[in-house]
Amino acid sequence: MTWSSSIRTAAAPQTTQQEKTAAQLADGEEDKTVYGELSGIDHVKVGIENLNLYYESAQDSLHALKNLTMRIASNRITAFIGPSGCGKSTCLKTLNRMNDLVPGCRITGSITIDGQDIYAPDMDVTLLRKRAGMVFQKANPFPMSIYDNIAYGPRIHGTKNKAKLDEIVETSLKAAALWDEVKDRLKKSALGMSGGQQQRLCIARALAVQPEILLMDEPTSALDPISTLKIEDLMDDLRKKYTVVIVTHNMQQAARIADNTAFFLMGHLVEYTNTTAMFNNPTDARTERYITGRFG
Amino acid sequence: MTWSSSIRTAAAPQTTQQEKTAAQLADGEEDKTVYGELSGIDHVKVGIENLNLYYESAQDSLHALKNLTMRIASNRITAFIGPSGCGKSTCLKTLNRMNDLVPGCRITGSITIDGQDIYAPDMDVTLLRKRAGMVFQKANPFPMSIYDNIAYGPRIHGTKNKAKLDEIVETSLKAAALWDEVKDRLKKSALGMSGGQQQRLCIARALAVQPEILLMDEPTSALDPISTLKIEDLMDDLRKKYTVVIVTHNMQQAARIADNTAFFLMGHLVEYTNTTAMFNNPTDARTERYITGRFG
Amino acid sequence: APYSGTGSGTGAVSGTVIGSGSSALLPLAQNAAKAFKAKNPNVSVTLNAGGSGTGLKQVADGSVDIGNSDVAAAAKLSSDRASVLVDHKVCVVSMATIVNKDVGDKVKNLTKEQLIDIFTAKTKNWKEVGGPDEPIVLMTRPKTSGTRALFAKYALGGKEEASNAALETDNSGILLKSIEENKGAVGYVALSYLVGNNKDRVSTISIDGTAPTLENTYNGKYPVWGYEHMYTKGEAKGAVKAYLNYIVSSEYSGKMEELGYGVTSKIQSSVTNSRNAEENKSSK
Amino acid sequence: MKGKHKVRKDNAGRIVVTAFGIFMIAITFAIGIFLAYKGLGTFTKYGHSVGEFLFSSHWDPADDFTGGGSVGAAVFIVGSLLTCGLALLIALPGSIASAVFMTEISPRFGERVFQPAAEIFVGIPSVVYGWVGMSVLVPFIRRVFHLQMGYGVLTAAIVLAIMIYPSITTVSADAIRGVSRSCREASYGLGATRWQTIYKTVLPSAKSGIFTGIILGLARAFGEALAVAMVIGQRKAFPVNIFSPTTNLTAAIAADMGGAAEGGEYNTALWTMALLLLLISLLFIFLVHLILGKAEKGK
Amino acid sequence: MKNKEQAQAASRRSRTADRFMTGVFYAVAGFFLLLLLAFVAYILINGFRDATPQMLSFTEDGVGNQLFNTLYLVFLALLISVPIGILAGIYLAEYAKDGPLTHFVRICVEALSSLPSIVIGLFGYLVFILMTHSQWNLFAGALAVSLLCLPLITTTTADAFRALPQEYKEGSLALGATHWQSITKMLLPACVPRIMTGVILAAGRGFGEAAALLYTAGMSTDINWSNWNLASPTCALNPFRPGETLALQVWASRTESIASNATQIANFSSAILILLVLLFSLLARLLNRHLDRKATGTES
Amino acid sequence: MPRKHFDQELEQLTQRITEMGDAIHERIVSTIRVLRTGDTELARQIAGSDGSIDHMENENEKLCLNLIVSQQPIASDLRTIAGSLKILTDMEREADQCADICEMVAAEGLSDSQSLPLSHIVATLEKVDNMFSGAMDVFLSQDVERAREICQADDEVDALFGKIVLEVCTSIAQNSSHVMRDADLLFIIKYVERMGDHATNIAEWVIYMVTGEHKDLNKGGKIIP
Amino acid sequence: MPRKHFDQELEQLTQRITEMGDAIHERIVSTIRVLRTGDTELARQIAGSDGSIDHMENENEKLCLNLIVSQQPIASDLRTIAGSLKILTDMEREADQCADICEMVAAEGLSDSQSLPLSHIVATLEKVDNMFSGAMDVFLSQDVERAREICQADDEVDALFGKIVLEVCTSIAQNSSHVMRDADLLFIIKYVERMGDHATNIAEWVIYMVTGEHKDLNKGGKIIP
Ligand SMILES: Nc1ncnc2c1ncn2[C@@H]1O[C@H](COP(=O)(O)OP(=O)(O)OP(=O)(O)O)[C@@H](O)[C@H]1O
Ligand SMILES: Nc1ncnc2c1ncn2[C@@H]1O[C@H](COP(=O)(O)OP(=O)(O)OP(=O)(O)O)[C@@H](O)[C@H]1O
Ligand SMILES: [Mg+2]
Ligand SMILES: [Mg+2]
Ligand SMILES: O=P([O-])([O-])[O-]
Repeated sequence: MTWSSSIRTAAAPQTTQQEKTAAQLADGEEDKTVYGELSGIDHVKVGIENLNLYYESAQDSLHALKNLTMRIASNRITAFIGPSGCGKSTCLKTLNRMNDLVPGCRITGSITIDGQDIYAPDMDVTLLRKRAGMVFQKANPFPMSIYDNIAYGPRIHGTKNKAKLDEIVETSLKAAALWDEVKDRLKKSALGMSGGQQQRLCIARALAVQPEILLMDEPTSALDPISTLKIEDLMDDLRKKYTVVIVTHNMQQAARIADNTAFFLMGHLVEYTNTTAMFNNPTDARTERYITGRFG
Repeated sequence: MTWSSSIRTAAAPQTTQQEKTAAQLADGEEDKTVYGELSGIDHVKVGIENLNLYYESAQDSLHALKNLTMRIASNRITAFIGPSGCGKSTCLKTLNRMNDLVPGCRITGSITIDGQDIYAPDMDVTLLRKRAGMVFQKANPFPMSIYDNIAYGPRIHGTKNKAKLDEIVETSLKAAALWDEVKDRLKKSALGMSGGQQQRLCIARALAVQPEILLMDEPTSALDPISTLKIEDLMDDLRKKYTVVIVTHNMQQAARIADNTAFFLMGHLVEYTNTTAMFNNPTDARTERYITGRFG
Repeated sequence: APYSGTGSGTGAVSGTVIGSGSSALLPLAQNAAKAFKAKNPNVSVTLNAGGSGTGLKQVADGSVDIGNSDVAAAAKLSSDRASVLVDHKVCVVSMATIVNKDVGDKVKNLTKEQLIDIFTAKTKNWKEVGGPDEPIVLMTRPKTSGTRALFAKYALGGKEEASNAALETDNSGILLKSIEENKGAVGYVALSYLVGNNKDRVSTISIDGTAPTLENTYNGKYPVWGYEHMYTKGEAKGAVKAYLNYIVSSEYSGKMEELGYGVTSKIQSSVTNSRNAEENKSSK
Repeated sequence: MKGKHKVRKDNAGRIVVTAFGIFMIAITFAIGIFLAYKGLGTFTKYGHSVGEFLFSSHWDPADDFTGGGSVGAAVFIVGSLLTCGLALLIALPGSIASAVFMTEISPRFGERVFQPAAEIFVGIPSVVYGWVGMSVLVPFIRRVFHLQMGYGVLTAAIVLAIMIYPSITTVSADAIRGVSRSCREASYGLGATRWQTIYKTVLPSAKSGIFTGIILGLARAFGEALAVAMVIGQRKAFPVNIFSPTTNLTAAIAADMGGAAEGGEYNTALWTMALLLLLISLLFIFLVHLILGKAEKGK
Repeated sequence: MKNKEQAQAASRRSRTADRFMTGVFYAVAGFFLLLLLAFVAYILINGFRDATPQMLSFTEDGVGNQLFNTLYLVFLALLISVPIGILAGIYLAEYAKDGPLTHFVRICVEALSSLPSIVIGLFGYLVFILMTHSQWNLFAGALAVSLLCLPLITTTTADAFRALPQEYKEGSLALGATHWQSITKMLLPACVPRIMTGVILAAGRGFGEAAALLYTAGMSTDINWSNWNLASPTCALNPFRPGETLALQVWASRTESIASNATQIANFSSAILILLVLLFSLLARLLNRHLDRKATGTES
Repeated sequence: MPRKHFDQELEQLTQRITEMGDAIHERIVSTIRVLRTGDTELARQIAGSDGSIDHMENENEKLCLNLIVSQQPIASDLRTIAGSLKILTDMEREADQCADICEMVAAEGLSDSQSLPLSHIVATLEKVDNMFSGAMDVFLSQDVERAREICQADDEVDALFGKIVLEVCTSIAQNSSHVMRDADLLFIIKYVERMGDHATNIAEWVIYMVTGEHKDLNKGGKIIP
Repeated sequence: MPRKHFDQELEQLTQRITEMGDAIHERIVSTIRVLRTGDTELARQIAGSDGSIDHMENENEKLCLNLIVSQQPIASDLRTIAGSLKILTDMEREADQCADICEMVAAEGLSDSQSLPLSHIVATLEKVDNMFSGAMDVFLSQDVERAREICQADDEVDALFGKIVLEVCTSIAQNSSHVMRDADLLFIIKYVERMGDHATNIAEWVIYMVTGEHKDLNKGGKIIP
């Protein structure tokens, strides 16, 4: 017990659990998930059932996701939080099968989107990724013009018509709250934009293929506070049309924008509940210790 | 006026200032600094008088610091905050003349440490940098062993004695709260350490030359929350022996650890006061807008 | 070889002629080609160096029309491959012993024995043969060179040159330059490299009192010479034949001598016969 | 079915590209096999031992198909090693100093003037190097050291040094540039002078890159033929000092390959030399990998 | 206080060393720069001093034909090696799994690039001339030179692909692009500037190459500029004709030629070659800067 | 326009508090009616429905805490939220006192609805109602000057309190037959006085929200006139 | 050991609040003495030194706000701080009421220090003091069970309140000559009752700090027994 002051020590209900280290807790018998009340869960978009994921290499095998079961509500923002290496990004990537790209990555269990098994053999992965767009930690605009960045996806998926593309570009940029800032320089390279603009461009690019789900892996962790706030404001709008899943290291960010929050620890889903409950009164002692910054 | 809700609009005393944009405010007549009460200012370590700094190149000249006057208290933590590009890092670098390395960087005004003009022609820059150690945003351990990283500075400054070096390494690592974690692998490469450990190593390395001042440029912005908290705890200890100046983007961090805080905007020092006043009740409207995240 | 010409003689031929081989013969072949082409603009003549071995092999393989060689085909090819080749002894070349000017001023003549001693590195200083007090610097050609083979055979009486004491030079051009620039240097080149300005860059040495000139070659006094061969696979035809004919024609012989090559037909028959007999003997 | 079409294209792309990847192996193999086929004759057809080829200095192969000569190539091998070693010794300090100059001392000048200059150095045909070496350097050496001739190991080494200097310089400069800015800042921040920063931090960090440059430079020096042939003197004897003429592998190949009877002992022995060059190349590659592998492991 | 004095003494020592070494660096760098300058100046002055306009002519007496051959040969070599090199580079960077095969391909590419050009020349002679039963020809020379360029282009391409941030590819795949689409539509265009540089460097290598051409491209040239029949051996554009390049010509006139102005011609050709190299180097820089600006959007 | 969302949430908080203020104002008005008419039915109703205000307070407190968790408020934002948190307590107390008053009326009835002290109490409560409404206005407008005036107004209430206590005591002294009811009157006027204090507190917190300074501008409890 | 500093600061906050609690407890004890002895000197002293508690409250509030600004507290941390913020108000009110009681005593003296109601008031105040001390203990120990017990204890105080009011009224009815002083007694017992309420509030906030649930466990102001 490393952290507690005398008040904390006395906090009655958690006392016994706090006595264990995180590792003991995670590996021990206590690997059942605490599920709380979830916002909007009567419309399930994504269903994860008994998901196990292993990273296997010649030398060893890492059990990166352990028996994960969760349902993600439609038109809600779901946040994944947890310490570094706990499997947040891994879990996020399973949702559009970006993990297919990782050699030695093996999966058991099932994931469904709108009830359809996305790991079924006849699943078209490119179409899946169109449905579940992704935004990464580091803004990754392509080294081409702003216009071409947005038009990239639609073109890949067969849209050739110039007028159509123009329209998509405008709509997407507007949806990403970027149109006004860039409408006069669509033909300029996207690399000349500021960090925050680049990240919004990436969001616009993801929107341009008309996804249903937006997966975001720490989309603001490389940005300054003001840009971060702009993107959070944007996400708040996106919730109306999309199901958003976001990985974040920033507890306050999760608290600000997410409807539901999932806490991961060493591959386990420890607690999954609505955000208010998570941050005001988490059930699991490990969750509490993590979100109050007393881990490690 | 972009941000305000009806309550905010009515907030009487600031109304007129809020009407102007940040740029107008920064460039306009209103470039006088608001100085508040400063903690520990009866012992001045660093004095900056009418400092102007220009980055000059063939094409143009940038006035990066504008008529800066401030005194930095001894054995206190002083935080520099402000939006990206406002000149925080530039100002920090002037304190140990790291800006000498930037071609085309020109300075007027004076900076004194313990009353001694550090820009005097006979100033020994290497000794100055020994007195004012620096820690950077991204941990930058040398690609050598942990031991050699720490011993680098003392060796540079002429310490050859092995026993002496051993002692310095141990003391510095202990001071940086790293000794217990690495004492068994001093000969291992420093690159194998975690990000947070690397940053503490860099702090230990800076301490090894027995500086009087520690300059830190966003030392935790690349770290996860737990590592950040560890380093903040460490800084709290350092205050006892060193004068610390830290640049940070994280308002809460400044609030947590700094005794005094300076707010920069477009090269101006807008407000400089003790941290409590800064974050509870800043005087300048621009400061308020910045720290409450309503800029831009 | 791509061949599209008909007829013989001058004027009407067209087609291609491709040759390769001896580097010593190349300048002549090129010069002749230029003159030949002036008359037969529809013929394309391309010539390459590569060495006698290469030339012989390629012509035997059929990849070129003409294989130029400093030595007889039998020396470099198995006898069955050599037997299908037809020899055209287009000219003769004489090898001159040359020395740096500073030696040449004092030493104009060497006996064959002296020459042998020098090239086998027994004699090491010019003063031993009446020259200045300077170490002798041997410059030779590679062992595979036809020039070297001829020189060794007729100037050195078949004695092996001291390779390990000599500087070897890939090419005559460079050898000439080396001799010119190095005091005490001695070596050998074909007379063809000693025409025009080149004559004055080095000094030639007489052997046993005979100067290396074309006259002395024609009349048999100067023994260090050999035929230059142009081999064809089977009898030459068309443009190739026209080209070969042109080289040995009297029309071209003046030009040939200007270039420092000897005209085969000018050699006294006694000399020719004895040389032929010798070659036949050695090739067997 | 747009998707299926895409997948088919995807597969086709992969197959084509893989084919060309394998094509690279094929070429290298073809060259290797061809050299082995030509070069191993010395040992198989003409019955010489590898030891003789490598360690004997008696070089007198017969220029015919019966053999019976000797194929000791030690002189050539030693000549190659010596000239390359010396060239490296000459070029290396200059290269590293120049690399440091163009990255640390005057990066702007380095980028604007030095880098293009080095590129031009690389682009100059080796024949030109050889010719200039012969016309300028040889007389120069002769005069300065009061020699009878200027040909020799030193001359060849200098020409080679000038030839490999730009490669080592550019690769080293790249390696030095690759050392993160933060490393330098850290050193300066501790009060180190520029020189201390360079030799205590920058150069050690760039070590593996510089080694790579050295080895690539060496490989180029080993393979260089025409320029060396013009200035080394090509005397088939071990050099007694750095001014003595000697010869090397590439010079021998360039000089005699054309004249030697195809398939004869002499010719085959020359091919064996070519094979040896290939093997030496492979050895260098192996070394580079070893160094880089180690450097990576260090991280 | 003793400590302080010590520190000051140490600092004085290291500053002296610093100043000294800075001097050394300036000296060495200056020396090599002067050397290059002298080298280039020597060649240019030597080359143009005795030059006559006739030397540029497209006849036997000029080097025009050789110049043309050089450019044509390099063009052909690039035509062959660029696509292959790029494809092989893509394979290495994008498809090769981290296994023995990939390692092997990589070693092969590197071995190829460090192979002495004379060995390449001999190989070319055997395979492109003897085994095809053809004669010296430009195309064989181009093939030999392309063998030299191939590893260069392959590695530049692979390096360029690897240097692209992983995020580009992830971004593209996450939009539902296939791997191949990502390569052709995004990664390859993004690599163009760097590949360009590689190609131009390879071209520079082609210009100066002689040893590999000795036995492949042939050492004579015979062009009839009024003949445009591609099949004709004197047609300039027929790649299956022998074609002496500038570098080869320098080699030949230095070694074998008995022509009286051989040296001048060689000097002149050398000068032209150096100019070519300069020109290409300049071109590469300009092009690169332009493409870079376009890509990073720094162009106003 | 960053923090749009936060600004919306802050506005929402203000609005909810204002709504709660309106509800409380209504209860004060009703309480005045009760005191005027002695309507025990209405009194019972008010006393019984205090829970709804408690619930509002609870919800708004949660909102404040959520904003702190999620928005990391600083400076004026934090003062707004912290001030709101404090104001909520005082508001709740206002409603509480109304309920208490009504409860007493409901239990015991009013001694004499036309008595002088009672009419004075009603007048005082009207004054307090004005103070409270004013404080809520000030909360919206963040007008520091008016807030200060409101704090001053409490002096009058305190003075009235003293006066009324005297009146009641005098009336008891004259006629001690309805001591229990008169004691109720004493408690009621005490409650009313406290209500004035709470209104003052609200105004003080508004001043804190704007200026960052929190001073007791009218120390409660000066019950001695 | 991350958040060492934060934990220290939290501990410091707890300690300061505990100190403030001790100071208030002292005042309650003194107030009891005043009620027992009618010592007007002591009463004046207590009434006059209320500022020091106000100052403590102010400082501790600032500390809480600073912690919110700097530490971004979440979950239990935030509950600790928010709870402390609320508890501070109640604590300050405890001290206030003491001051008010003493002020009255100082101004008017005690009617009859041996009277039955007064001794009952003292007994009630002692109970309230127990509740308060208990609440402060519970704040330290975070013992939810005990906190609940304390909330229950307020019922007794309410009962006593009703009883004492009856006693006072009876006494007035019997002898209305000291109406003013008796009215003071009424106010005093009202204050004491409120002090019980505030102690209850503190305990409730402690429960909130631990469990995150804030329920009115003993609605104050049930003045009707
Ligand atoms: N490609 C991979 N191969 C092998 N192991 C991997 C791979 N990617 C991730 N892992 C391991 O899987 C675990 C979970 O990784 P993941 O990236 O999902 O963590 P995370 O929660 O997103 O952490 P972070 O906050 O640092 O991004 C880690 O232990 C990591 O080392
Ligand atoms: N080396 C340089 N040359 C020219 N301009 C520079 C240089 N370094 C910084 N600047 C400019 O000076 C201004 C101040 O830069 P500085 O790095 O001090 O900002 P900062 O406040 O530290 O910003 P950040 O939070 O992004 O680190 C910026 O406009 C920047 O573009
Ligand atoms: Mg991650
Ligand atoms: Mg009052
Ligand atoms: O809440 P109070 O009893 O102090 O008004």
